[in-house]
Amino acid sequence: MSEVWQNQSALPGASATGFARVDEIGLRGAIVLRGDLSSSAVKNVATGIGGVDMPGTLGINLVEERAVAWMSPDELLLMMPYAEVDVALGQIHKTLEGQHYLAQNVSDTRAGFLVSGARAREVLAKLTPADVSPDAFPKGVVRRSKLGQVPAAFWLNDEGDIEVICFRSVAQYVFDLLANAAKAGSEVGYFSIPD
Amino acid sequence: MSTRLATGGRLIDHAAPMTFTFNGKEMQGYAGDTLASALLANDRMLVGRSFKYHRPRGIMASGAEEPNALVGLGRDGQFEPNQRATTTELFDGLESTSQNHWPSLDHDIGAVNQYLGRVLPAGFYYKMFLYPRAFWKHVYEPFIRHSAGLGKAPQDRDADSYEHFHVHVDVLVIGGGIAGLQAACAAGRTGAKVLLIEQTAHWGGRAPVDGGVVDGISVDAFTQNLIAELDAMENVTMRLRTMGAGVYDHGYVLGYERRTDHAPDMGGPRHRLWRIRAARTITATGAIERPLSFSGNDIPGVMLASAVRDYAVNFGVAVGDRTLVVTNNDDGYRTAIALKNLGLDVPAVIDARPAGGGALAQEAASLGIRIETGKAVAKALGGKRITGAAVCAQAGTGSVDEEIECDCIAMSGGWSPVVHLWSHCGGKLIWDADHAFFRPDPARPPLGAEGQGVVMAAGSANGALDLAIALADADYAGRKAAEATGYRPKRGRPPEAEQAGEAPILPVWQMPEGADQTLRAKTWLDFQNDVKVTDVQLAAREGFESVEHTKRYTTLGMATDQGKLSNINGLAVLSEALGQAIPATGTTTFRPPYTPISMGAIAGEARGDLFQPLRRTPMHEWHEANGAEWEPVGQWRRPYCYIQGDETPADAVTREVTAVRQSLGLLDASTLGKIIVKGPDAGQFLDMMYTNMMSNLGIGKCRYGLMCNENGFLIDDGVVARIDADTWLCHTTTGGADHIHAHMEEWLQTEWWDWQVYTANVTEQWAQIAVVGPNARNLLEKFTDDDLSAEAFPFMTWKDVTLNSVRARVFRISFSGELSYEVATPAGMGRAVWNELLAGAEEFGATTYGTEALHVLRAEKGFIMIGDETDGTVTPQDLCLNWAVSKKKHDFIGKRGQQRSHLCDPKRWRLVGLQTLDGSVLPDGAYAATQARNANGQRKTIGRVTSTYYSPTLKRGIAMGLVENGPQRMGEVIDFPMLDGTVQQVRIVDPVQYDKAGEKQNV
Amino acid sequence: MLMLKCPYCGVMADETELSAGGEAHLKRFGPQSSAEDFEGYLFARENPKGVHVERWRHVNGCGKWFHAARCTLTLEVFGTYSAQVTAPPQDIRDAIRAKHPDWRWRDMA
Amino acid sequence: MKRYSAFAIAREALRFHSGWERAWRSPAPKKRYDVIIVGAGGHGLASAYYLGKNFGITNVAVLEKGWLGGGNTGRNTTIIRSNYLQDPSAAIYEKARSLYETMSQDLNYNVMFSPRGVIMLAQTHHEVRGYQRTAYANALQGVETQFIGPDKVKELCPIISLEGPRYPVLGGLWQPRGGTARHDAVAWGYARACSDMGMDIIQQCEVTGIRKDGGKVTGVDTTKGAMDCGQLGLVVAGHSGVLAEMAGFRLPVESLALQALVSEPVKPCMDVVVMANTVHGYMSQSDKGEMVIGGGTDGFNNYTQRGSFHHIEETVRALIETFPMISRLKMLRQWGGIVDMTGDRSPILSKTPVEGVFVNCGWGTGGFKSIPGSGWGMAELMAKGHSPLTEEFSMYRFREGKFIDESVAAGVAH
Repeated sequence: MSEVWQNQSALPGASATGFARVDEIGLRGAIVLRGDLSSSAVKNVATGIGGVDMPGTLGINLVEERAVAWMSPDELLLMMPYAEVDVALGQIHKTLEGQHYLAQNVSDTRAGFLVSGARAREVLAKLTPADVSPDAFPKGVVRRSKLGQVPAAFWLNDEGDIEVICFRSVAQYVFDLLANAAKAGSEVGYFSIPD
Repeated sequence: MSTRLATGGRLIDHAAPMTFTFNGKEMQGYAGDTLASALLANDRMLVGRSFKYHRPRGIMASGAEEPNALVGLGRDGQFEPNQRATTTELFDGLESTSQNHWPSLDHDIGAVNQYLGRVLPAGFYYKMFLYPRAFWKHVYEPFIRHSAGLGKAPQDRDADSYEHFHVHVDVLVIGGGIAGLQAACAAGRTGAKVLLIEQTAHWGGRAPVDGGVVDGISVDAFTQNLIAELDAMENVTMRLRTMGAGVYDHGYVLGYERRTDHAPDMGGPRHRLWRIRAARTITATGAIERPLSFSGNDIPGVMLASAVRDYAVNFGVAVGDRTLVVTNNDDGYRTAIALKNLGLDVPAVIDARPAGGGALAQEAASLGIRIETGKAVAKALGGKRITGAAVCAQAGTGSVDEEIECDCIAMSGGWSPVVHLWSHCGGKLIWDADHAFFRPDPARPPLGAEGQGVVMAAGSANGALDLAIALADADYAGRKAAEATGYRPKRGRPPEAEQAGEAPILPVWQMPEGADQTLRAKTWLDFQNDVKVTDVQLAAREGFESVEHTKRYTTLGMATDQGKLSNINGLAVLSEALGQAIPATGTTTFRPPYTPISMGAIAGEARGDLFQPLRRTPMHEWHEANGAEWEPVGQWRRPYCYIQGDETPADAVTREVTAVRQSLGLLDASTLGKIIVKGPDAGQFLDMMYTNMMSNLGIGKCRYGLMCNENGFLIDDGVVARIDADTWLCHTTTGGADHIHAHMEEWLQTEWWDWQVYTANVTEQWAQIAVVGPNARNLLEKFTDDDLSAEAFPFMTWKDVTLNSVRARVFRISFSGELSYEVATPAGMGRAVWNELLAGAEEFGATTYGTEALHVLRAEKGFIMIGDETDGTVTPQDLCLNWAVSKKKHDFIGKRGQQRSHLCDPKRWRLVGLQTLDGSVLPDGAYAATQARNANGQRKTIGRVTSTYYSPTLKRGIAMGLVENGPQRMGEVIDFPMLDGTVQQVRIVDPVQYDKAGEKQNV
Repeated sequence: MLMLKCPYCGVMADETELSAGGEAHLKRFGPQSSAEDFEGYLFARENPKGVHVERWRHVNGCGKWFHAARCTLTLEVFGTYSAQVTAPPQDIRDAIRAKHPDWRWRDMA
Repeated sequence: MKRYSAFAIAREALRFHSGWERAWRSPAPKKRYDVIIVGAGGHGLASAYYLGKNFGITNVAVLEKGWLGGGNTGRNTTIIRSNYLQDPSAAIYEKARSLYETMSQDLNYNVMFSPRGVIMLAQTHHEVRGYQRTAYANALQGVETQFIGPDKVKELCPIISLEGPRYPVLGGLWQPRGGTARHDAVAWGYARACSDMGMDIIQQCEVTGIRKDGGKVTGVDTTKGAMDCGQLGLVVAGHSGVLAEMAGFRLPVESLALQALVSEPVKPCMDVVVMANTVHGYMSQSDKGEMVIGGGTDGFNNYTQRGSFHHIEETVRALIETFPMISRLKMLRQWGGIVDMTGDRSPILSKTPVEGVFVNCGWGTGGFKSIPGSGWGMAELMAKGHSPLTEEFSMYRFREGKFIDESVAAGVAH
């Protein structure tokens, strides 16, 4: 038999630089967890795996490669290193056994991009109807909306450092959108740059 | 003649000359010029031809309301027709050409139309060209079309790019004149998030031209202060060259930013469409001067008085050496005074008001300007440019007192507030008789989501023509708007301006009052569309009494300026003709955009590769690199077949089908939908979703299922696998993935919300590869030690298999009738697994195959395909799939629908196989028909083809179709009329035409 | 261009983030129902030139279905609320009746 | 009625057109009419016209709450075609198209019917099969269409981009005698002819109530007083639901916004009508030179006659992809109409639960092209109680599940 087969993210190493940078973030573990978000068991297993506090409505809490994001009243997205997903899933099944819940590995379902630069917000504002101004879209908020013609979600890792996720099949489209919107010479100069 | 003054021109830079061309002729202008001011500086009075009569046309205005000066700009991929010279900023190397004439602007054959004017009245099209019938298409219409249109149509693909930008603000201020600036300041001072947009390249609007004193300083200095203050506010954004294009529901406003029109080499997007959500919008869009209606008011050299003033003050251009001013209000005097102060000759001011004007009139008189009150222009003299004016009494019928020589007539018919944006979204107007204009009715504003008024008008756009009142009005609007969005305005007085003591306007809709037919027939209302006073009067006489009727019948206000100059004058003439007051007549509907915006800007970035998302499977690049002939399926692209060497697609399909039947083929099935359904009530839920039973499906087993809508018609099908006690995996069609998932969620959220079920669409988590053919097992066994034998892994089951250390979920199902496995691995692994399986498959002479081979394979087996055998009107029973429709279940989605009389009609068309007697391939879409005809004379049809292919396996055409109670007519031969008049004889046969026993898939 | 507040995630959603789902609070009629009831369920629709109670899905967002009361003539929105109720809650009815005192909806009191 | 002709124009020119008479009278309402038609749009006026012309019924009033032809008749994209798939649709739309051929002469009013030809582009294999199916159906229905290849498409419409790149043009369904007409003129021409037959067209007259006696209609209340009638025809498109409620029954109809737009006029560059259903847009060039553009309907019930901008955006995007040269043209004006959509997107021409009340509605996006056929069938239905043209369009078909679904062919029907 041949050697170990290689796993790939949607657009390995894809990167573009304009007035902002766009980089594909590579493989990352992700689990969709649906259940009663008010139940302590769900909270515990989610925060345990995420290594962060339970986020509120529209919230996301991150630390390094881990995060817990609120996706809907009965859905969380847990993020972690790619290799840790199976263990995490096992943990969930063990903890929530007998409860009504759904947990699926969705690590390969999505593609992720980092939009970085002082004017990163402008790149998004060209493509989404969501309000991405500093007061409406601060750190700690995850916004699910549209980017161009496809659904996407985005949040701030830090000011000037926005993470965007979309479905894997449209990774190229979304990358092209972001790269095009970030082209040098198309700055809008709308959002005041924090100093 | 029209010339550039040695000095002056507040907007131009005498130190920065620029070269441009008009109709190929090189001309000079300055930075800061508009194309219009530069043309005038070069004494170019005749700039175009009118739409209908091809009359000579000159520049009439200095802004967005210009009806005449439309030019073609640029060339090739950057050519743009119908651009207004008055809103085109000059740049070095600008190329412009005039429009709508042949052979040349100065000598235009079409100009004969103006002598036919009499036989081309309003609506003449409707009364002429009636006979003979054939002539309309072949003679009349081609002639009319040829003379129609203004600019040339672009030929090439647009060389520029465009984009959108979404913003959410508290207060949007549209218009950067003094009112807009003041309103934005008042709002900005409260801390509200403010966006201020101005369509021109300059702040301040008319005020600096018209002059005045505010808070003790010149209005010019005052506006500079406002701009400086706004600039310093963090919470305020200011954008020039950005027009408020349209106001839509729920506070949605479009801003049209012309980024590079004035600097084509600047790079970046040409236009940017701002998509603004504003809690409150202030329209400080100013006012537009009205022309006066006198004979010959369309001759080049007749211009709005304010425009004459603008060209002199802003651009240092004297439109004429001798400018006659004709007015019915005080504002006209401002032009006379401005020109006089620049040392230009003003032979007289013709003031229609018997009592004449106020303070400004006195100032003019003191400058030694001759003033004639109670007078009118009976007739403007000249052809391609003004040579003089015949003056008469306004009260009379036009008997001429004297002729005054002049080369420019500056006319002022009063002002109309720009109410377009206020009106786009339902804002209502009131007629202000004192000022003779419509202005926004503050009591009936456009309403927002909470039923509150969300738009306010400010300044002259609100009818406040006087500087002092306009400033107070704007200040109030700014504060109110901010307050409404939750900010607290500080107290403080609005700026104070000296009020000019103006005498009231005298509405003059016809000059002179009693003008006779010959004069009225040469009095223009709509300069671009050639609508005259007599046309409107004729429309009224013929019963086109609604303003909308008159507009459509005469084309008044339907030109590219959308009647900015003509509407009110036309309205007044119509009202007079109908003997009713102007408000009783009402206005036509104002529709977006305020001035035309580029289609490119509307589409934004969505062009070329970004036109629509293209969904790609993990193996997409491989297909592309290996001869895939693509077939769009929704937003996916799937390989239709793979072309090798000089194969035709048909050859390729034949090769692919044969390989699968004889040995082995691989198909990228990743696009198939995969939905996880989990929970204590999941089985019960799936029993409602599918027509057949799913709750009793054994763990580890697979079952083919059908889904219907409530109408009972088939919408999707696929294999369902039981994963564990409370988890099912539902496969859908490629197109179905998203909407079937949505369909499930809809029922769960809105009907059975008490059922304990969760779903997840995991379609994109998995790459799925169909390994199909007699050697399928042999191939997989090369990669695993797991037991894949028929006993350990029977047909219609699934199991987790380790393929070279990769955990794969393998379904033993078949859509081809062959031994077949569908191998699902995490999407990220898909490409690697695909490559390795292909490498391993070489020894079996395997091939990859596409959707067409897939279709042929399933058709040979009589398997139905959603979208081919179904079209939204077909039931499972029609397809003889009753075995998959549970009789036991008391309910499922579609069950009740299928009980309706028409759906259980025994005469329904049902699925059969079709075989042409000569073995040829039946054409797609063909119908079977009898000789009978229905009451409407249509041939009676009794069936149709749903799928038809050449079968490489059977070496003949095979087809499936729906035939009137077909299953009872096996062996019967029916007629399929062909389009060439021949008839195909076709035998009704069993849909399954290959391996009826189904042995091959069971080995 | 409508903007509706999703009652589940609180987002003021742009029309392009939503999908419309037609009349709200329809009662489903199944296999045992009469021809009239079934036809009514599938096809008879309130189509008022006035306040309309309707379904929306926050499709490009939290994915939840919700209800809205909206005037089809002014596009005024009287509120959005849970999809898991069979009639508009009292506060929504009050908001509507404040503006349209004699508003009625099918046989709903 | 003074007949219109080039000679009449020349004659009138000599006296400054002082001799033209009113195109239609504006009479005061009578106490009673044999037939009252509510709605003086194209469909209402055509229904009245054929009642008079084909059945001699001229004691007719056509009531209009606004101004005649002011609804969808004056707001559509003026496309005329009959290349429908289902027999009942093909029958009524082809009847309409054939009547358009002679309408100008029939009405002595130039409605500028221009049979320039209509192409429906096929941009996926599925669409190709769909339109081939339509071509076969049309052949048996007596509708002249043919499926043409990309080269012929390009020859007929040089400004089109065949390559796509997203959706290459694989062919198209070509109806050579489809085309356009001047929409206002259709309403004006019918109105003039109806008025000439002695019918009363009463504008600014809104129906406020419908009078019944034992399940039979007896008259209407209006803002211009009450009028008795023997029969009542409701032909009010988007407002059908409102009128039906007055009559006491409910229609399977929802009112949605449908938008359209025109570009600034340019010299002729497109001689045919092109519809691209895969990308949802269609375009033709008016005799004035404007590119006339339309797309799909908005998604929610709406009586504002305004639409949402993103639908305009989607339509323009689609057409730039199909006709790259329009990118540098400018949108002059956008507007919206209220279309009435039924459960199967096909119209209703039908008797109703109220005796004497007939309804003609649900034309959705297909209203203009069907006007004469709709009027012809409606008149026959009202005069004789049945009409082969309208038979299948009964409002009771939904109960039986007997739909007339055109969406099955391909994409949206416009």
